[in-house]
Amino acid sequence: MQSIISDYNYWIYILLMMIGLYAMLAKNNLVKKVIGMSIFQTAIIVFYVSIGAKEDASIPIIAHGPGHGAVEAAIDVAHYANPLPHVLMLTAIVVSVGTLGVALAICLGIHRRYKSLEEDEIQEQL
Amino acid sequence: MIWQLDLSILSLIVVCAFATIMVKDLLSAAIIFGAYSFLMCLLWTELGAVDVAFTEASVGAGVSTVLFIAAVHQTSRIVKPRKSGRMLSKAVGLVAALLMGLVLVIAEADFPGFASPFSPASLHLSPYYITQTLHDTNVPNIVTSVLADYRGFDTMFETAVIFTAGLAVIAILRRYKRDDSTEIPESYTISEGYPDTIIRFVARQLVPFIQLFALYVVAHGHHSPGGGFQGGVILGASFILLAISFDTRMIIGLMSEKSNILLGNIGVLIYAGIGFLCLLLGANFLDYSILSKVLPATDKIMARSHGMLGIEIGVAIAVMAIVISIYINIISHGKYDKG
Amino acid sequence: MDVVVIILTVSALVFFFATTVGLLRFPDFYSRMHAAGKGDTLSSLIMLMALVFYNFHEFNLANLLVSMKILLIAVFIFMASPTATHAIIDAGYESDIEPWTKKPEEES
Amino acid sequence: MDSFFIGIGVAICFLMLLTLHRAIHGPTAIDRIMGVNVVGTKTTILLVIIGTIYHRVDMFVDIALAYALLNFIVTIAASRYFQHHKNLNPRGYGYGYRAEDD
Repeated sequence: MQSIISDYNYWIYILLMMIGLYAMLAKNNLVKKVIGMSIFQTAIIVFYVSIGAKEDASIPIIAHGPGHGAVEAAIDVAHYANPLPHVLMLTAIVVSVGTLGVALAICLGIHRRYKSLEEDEIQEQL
Repeated sequence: MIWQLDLSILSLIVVCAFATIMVKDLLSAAIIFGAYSFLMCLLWTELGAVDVAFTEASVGAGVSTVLFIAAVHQTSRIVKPRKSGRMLSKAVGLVAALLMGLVLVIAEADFPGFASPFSPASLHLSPYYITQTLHDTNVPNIVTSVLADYRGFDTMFETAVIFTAGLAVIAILRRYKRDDSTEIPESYTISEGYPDTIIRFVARQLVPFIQLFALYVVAHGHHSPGGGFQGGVILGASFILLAISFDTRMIIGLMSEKSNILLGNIGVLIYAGIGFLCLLLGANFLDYSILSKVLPATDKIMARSHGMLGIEIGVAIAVMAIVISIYINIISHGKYDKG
Repeated sequence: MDVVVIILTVSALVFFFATTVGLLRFPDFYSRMHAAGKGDTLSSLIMLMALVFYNFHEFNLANLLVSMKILLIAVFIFMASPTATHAIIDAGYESDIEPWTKKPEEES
Repeated sequence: MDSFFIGIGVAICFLMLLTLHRAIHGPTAIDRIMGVNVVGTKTTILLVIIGTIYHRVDMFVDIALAYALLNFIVTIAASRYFQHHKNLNPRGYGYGYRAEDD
């Protein structure tokens, strides 16, 4: 029980990845495939952000009083979550909206040409 | 992290993911995917990743869902039922997913303990960032300083990726009047829509405040979550709100195709230009501390902070232009008229 | 002060619960929307008020600023949520959803 | 007081689960939009509560504001869809689909 709770994030990321992969491979509709791709991406992001989490840690913004002055006290590493995965995943999310736009544009182009979004109907016309 | 909330939110996320895959109606799938993104944002806030959560709230929950709805609007909404003979691909998908799950479950035993302060990822590089950020750059938000300063190259090429994505969408979808003969057959009627006074009034009242808030997010990204990407996307979303509640033509009047591409270029060029300015002044590419020579009344530390502000503004302009451009292309099917 | 916060929070939770029950149990789209629109806006406002009060445990400039921001969220929700409700209702009305009426012998 | 807010947060999560039932099972797509709108509003509240638990509310209110904003935009976009397509139940929709229609 303890191990399930402590590693819950990892189990969920595996589950989400399986859902995304299944949707990408098995679904017939192209928009469904794109949704599966997005779920796959978010699963990876869950994994990275979970790695960066620390127990009893605050958000990675150094606490400072009102005004823009410097902090007096020494900074304890254990008090702040690991910022590095956050940076990587921030860029990943922004790139994912780019890929999403391109994927949907390709879907629209296919629909314009073949009048369908279903994979088997497109293959019949090819 | 708060483990009670962690468990509840993750369970909700799994329910949402299953529902998104299972539901037959594409519009409903897009909407439930929006809820999935909302919950994802909540999860990241709860894990302490506020900047990621902000990005997800603006990019994932907002713009992605709107793009999905626009795409469904332009194509068909139904998922055709399976004829026979799809069993093979279903079985392949299931087997592949299970295999990958098996591999990952086996690998999971070797993962570092969840939320352990001593996991390898938190031991080597990140303590330097956490302890030295304030000393080096005078920026309390560690994520902003790592994003824009320590890892500036990464972010610059990422902005270039966004710009390229916008260009790709234009290249795929844009149609000019000449080859307009292929009309989409509609399985059901599309009316022109009609003006809705209440929505228009509220949108007109809200949009200036939204844009002001977006500028605040860009400028205040050093001290609170936020920054160029988030502010740019919110700025784009305000235009998308106008396009939804009024008319797409009006937005095209405000932000034409040419000005969108121009703004995207300008954004990327501001970023690269600051880098080259550093190069000209005799330092490395994107080494902002040298900028104290040209900026008045700044020492080397504050110059890094101001340099970050400059590139955040560039990123915001580029992202805003590209988001608007992608939206207009998808909603009007590349014809730049109705929608 | 804590008592006020707890009373407000719990009452907001009660309203949330009423919203959810209404959303689940009402028979047709219009009555569900009625529960969702009103209950959701009201309970959100009450909850935000509670958080504003909780935030004021000591009076200084930073706390005042944060409380103003939370109030800004409240104002935003107060404007946006009824508009969203209106838009959804309008969409439902345009697509000709029949209002539910009591038809005991036909509906079984 | 922190544990009190954690309890409130878990309770809101539970209510969100019930709301998601409407969003997932809802007979029409508009019911789903409604459910997702309610989920979005609850999430805004939950964000501020999480900020309170972390004792850093000033960092979280911006996210909550952006969140309420995007929720509004998504809802408006989804409901404007129905003003262009005045067809609630397209062919092949939902559970009650019959194969001979196509």
